[in-house]
Amino acid sequence: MTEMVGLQALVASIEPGQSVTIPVDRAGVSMAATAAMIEAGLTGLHLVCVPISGLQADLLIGAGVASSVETSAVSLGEAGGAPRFAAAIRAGSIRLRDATCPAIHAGLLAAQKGVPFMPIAGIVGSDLLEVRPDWKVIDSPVGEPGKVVVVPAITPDIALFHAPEADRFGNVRIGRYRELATMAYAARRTLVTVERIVERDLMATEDSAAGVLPALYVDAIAVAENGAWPLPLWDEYETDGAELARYAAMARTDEGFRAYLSAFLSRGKQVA
Amino acid sequence: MTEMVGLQALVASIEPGQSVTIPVDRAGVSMAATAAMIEAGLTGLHLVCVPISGLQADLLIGAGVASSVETSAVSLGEAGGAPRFAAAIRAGSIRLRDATCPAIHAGLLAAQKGVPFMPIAGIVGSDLLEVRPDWKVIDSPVGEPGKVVVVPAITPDIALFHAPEADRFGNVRIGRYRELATMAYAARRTLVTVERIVERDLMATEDSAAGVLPALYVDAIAVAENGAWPLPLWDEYETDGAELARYAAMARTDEGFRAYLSAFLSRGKQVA
Amino acid sequence: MTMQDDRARKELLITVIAGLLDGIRHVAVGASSPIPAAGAMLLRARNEQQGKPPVRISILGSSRHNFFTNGGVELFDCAAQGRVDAFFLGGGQIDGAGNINLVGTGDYPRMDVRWPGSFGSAYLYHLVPRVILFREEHSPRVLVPKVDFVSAAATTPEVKRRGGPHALLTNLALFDFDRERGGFRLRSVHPGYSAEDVRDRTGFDYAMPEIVPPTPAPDRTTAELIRGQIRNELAECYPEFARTMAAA
Amino acid sequence: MTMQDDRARKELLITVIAGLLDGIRHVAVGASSPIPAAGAMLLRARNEQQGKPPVRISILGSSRHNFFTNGGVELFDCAAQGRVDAFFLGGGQIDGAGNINLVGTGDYPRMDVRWPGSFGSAYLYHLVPRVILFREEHSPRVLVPKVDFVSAAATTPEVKRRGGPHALLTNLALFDFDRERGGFRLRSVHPGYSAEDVRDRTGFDYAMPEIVPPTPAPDRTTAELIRGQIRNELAECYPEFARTMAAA
Repeated sequence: MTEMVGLQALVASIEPGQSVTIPVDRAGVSMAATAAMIEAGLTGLHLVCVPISGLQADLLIGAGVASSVETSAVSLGEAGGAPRFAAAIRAGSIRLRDATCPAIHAGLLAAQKGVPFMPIAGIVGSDLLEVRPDWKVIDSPVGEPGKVVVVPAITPDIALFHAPEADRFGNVRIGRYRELATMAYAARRTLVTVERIVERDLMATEDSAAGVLPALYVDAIAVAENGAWPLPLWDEYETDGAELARYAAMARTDEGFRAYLSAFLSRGKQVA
Repeated sequence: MTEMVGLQALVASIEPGQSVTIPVDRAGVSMAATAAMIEAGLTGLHLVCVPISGLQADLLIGAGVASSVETSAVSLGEAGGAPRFAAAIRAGSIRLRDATCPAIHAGLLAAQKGVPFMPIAGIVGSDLLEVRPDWKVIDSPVGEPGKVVVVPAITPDIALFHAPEADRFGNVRIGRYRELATMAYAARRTLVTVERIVERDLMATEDSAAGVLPALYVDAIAVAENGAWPLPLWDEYETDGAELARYAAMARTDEGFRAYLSAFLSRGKQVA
Repeated sequence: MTMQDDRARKELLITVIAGLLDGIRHVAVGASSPIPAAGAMLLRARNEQQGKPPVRISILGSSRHNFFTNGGVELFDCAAQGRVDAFFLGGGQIDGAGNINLVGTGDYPRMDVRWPGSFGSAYLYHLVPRVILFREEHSPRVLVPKVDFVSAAATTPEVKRRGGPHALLTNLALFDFDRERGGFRLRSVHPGYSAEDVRDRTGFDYAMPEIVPPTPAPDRTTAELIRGQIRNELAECYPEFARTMAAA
Repeated sequence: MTMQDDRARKELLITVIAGLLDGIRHVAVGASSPIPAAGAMLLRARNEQQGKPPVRISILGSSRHNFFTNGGVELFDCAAQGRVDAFFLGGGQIDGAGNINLVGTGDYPRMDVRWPGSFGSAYLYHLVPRVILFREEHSPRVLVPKVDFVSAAATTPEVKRRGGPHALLTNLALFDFDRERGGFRLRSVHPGYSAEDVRDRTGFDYAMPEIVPPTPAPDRTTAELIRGQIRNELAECYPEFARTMAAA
């Protein structure tokens, strides 16, 4: 059953070295838990970005929490490239598994279905096949002869995201962001931060239930108001573009990044 | 773009010999279109039941509309076995592709993903592998050595179902019955009957959009009030158990079935 | 069978099922399986009373007792993820190796008797750790030496699997399934029947203890729970069945 | 470049893109691609005016212009189903064989310059019939003989595919892509530039006609449509960009 916990307790259940899957910026990123993870001094995490990441991955890489990343891109979007990601690549200080968006979805889907691999269209001819020896090209075992790429299942230890609301049974409202459900299905444990806990049962009507990740898949929930900031949360708030630009500018240097991080963390503490 | 048409026009776009995928009883069966298909004298259809069927398949088999069926079961549920299905099996008058529920979902998923096949857990040891030579057992190309069953993609010509409502843009409310979306993704064309057309935009809010099949996948919609009767429609009406029991009793003989069918079709005409 | 006998039979089966489910966290039950559902509800009620971990019951096809939001495939995915601990399967035929047949008798495809089909059995038998074979009729035509069609195989040494048969419960007896040996072992015989009755009416071979104990009837607390809380809970999903459970 | 020149440049690109999209029914556009989006909107507006089939534009990451309800994977599934007719890709490097590089320059993995990553390119290039390569910078560092890393390959005779490059549009010129030959052919050069400018600033070889025509500038009706209806439509999703499109 789903536990209702504080933010510290939520991230305390993540162990060094575990794999953590996180969503794309617009789908509900738990920046509140990101701050708590950095604060807790977690190390050696392997991030699985669904299918790309921005500020969250850049902060976790820069702060030394993540030492390994599977992603189709890391970018701050309109604010430009991801500076700590690029620096870590140059320094060779992270292990990168370059991917392409649908391959990450496919890997999680394999875990959701309990199969060792998932076939995927396209990709043939890409150098990604050179740098991802875990991806294979096979002859299709059915139908017309032809080559098909297969990717292995991705079973993250943890799925972590932020959503507008959960009910007291542990059901979480995810709207159309069904990748959040895919992440939870695939992961061993799912941790969620939310803006608020609502009194009504989110599963009560067919319409509201359609946009819900059932409690069955949710291990723990912590309330974190404004918990995606400075990233957006659908139906709630927009991207804080000025803050992202400020980050992009400061994080160009390691010192600037440290200064940003320190302010970011103390802001988190004041809020909590 | 989605066309709004009458029931006759809706089924007139189905050609003899095409494959038609239909949902399980509780997920929104278009009995109205079923009557119209029988009325139109369609023949040679291949049904793909997602993942099982009841009255709909039994009627289409008994009326000679369907000559081939892929299904994990045909049953009238509490009303007992499916009499025309059983009679057709005994007579050898339909071609049956016996399946197991998740294999039908997997075949449609392969079509949704544009891949020739989908791996699936379990099944090994079942005689289904003997009677389905199109299902293969392969050595997993990734991870630990082991056998995995793969099933070919199922790309139906038509997906056909009934839903409570559509908006005037062609978006259809499917609630939690996401197999209806899977059917539409996989099929070349999707035909839907609905209880009513609503004036509001079903995609307008995140909550209502979460339970919507977008117009992008919907080729034509016809209004058919009470269009799932005597099967149930979620949030709208329950199974008419007495009618199902009446069918089960009458359809034991070919004459009884003809009598039932004649009354069923004239009822449909009165309603339309 | 008198109505009172029939009620006693159902209460016994419900009690046995609750015992077979002990320790599970999530059980899925078919839409037309009131006795398995009642057994699961009995376990849930007991765990609540005793402060033990909660039990989640998914009743397929019910919208009220439906914890799923991803359509009909979610039960199967959920089982593949290891999130379904127990499930019930029946079978037109069940053989001594634990294989089940939901397809029919005679030669495929134009079979002498055709049943609805395999449903999800070929898949779930591999994936759900505790599959309880539940078939009320205990006769040589159901419990056969070898099924005519294997809808789902009980043991498959050629692949790794977490799922398979856990027990077989009928109107006469309870058998355990031994996955190593790939066969059943008689655990107990229900009140009113003897080990010889079971032998006579079982078409397959099975192991048995030297002394076959009787299946324990529900104690008074359990019977009261079934006749009260469980019957009320059942009435929501299985109104017809709940009526047959009313005191005679 | 003056503001007026910049507006003319944008209007030209928008007009060319509308032409390249002619005949499509569904085009997907990235969240930060205002010029491609404007080109698609121009086609949609024209088709409406001329009673031609409607054009559906999916703007990724927008909730208002989002026709999808199945999460981030739906665009990719939709493309695999053949329901996306056109898409835009850029590239830190684009080579003469039409291959694109979104990963970086130098030796992988510790590259000299690292870009964000391949996004969905390796997949969509195979599946979307009309992929328009759109990169405003036209220079030898972008248009290279051979990319350092193939994020997505333009032609792969070893597999069947419906997708691939259709054209390459830059600030200087428009190229068609010949899938048989696996290379580009210069179609036209934008006003203000010559075929020699294009030759000088292109790092790869390409075919060209004997006489290279100028890219037609938008006619008056088109320019008015862009400055009116299209600018208003753009303002919803790309407010910053719409401001730069205002009359100088």
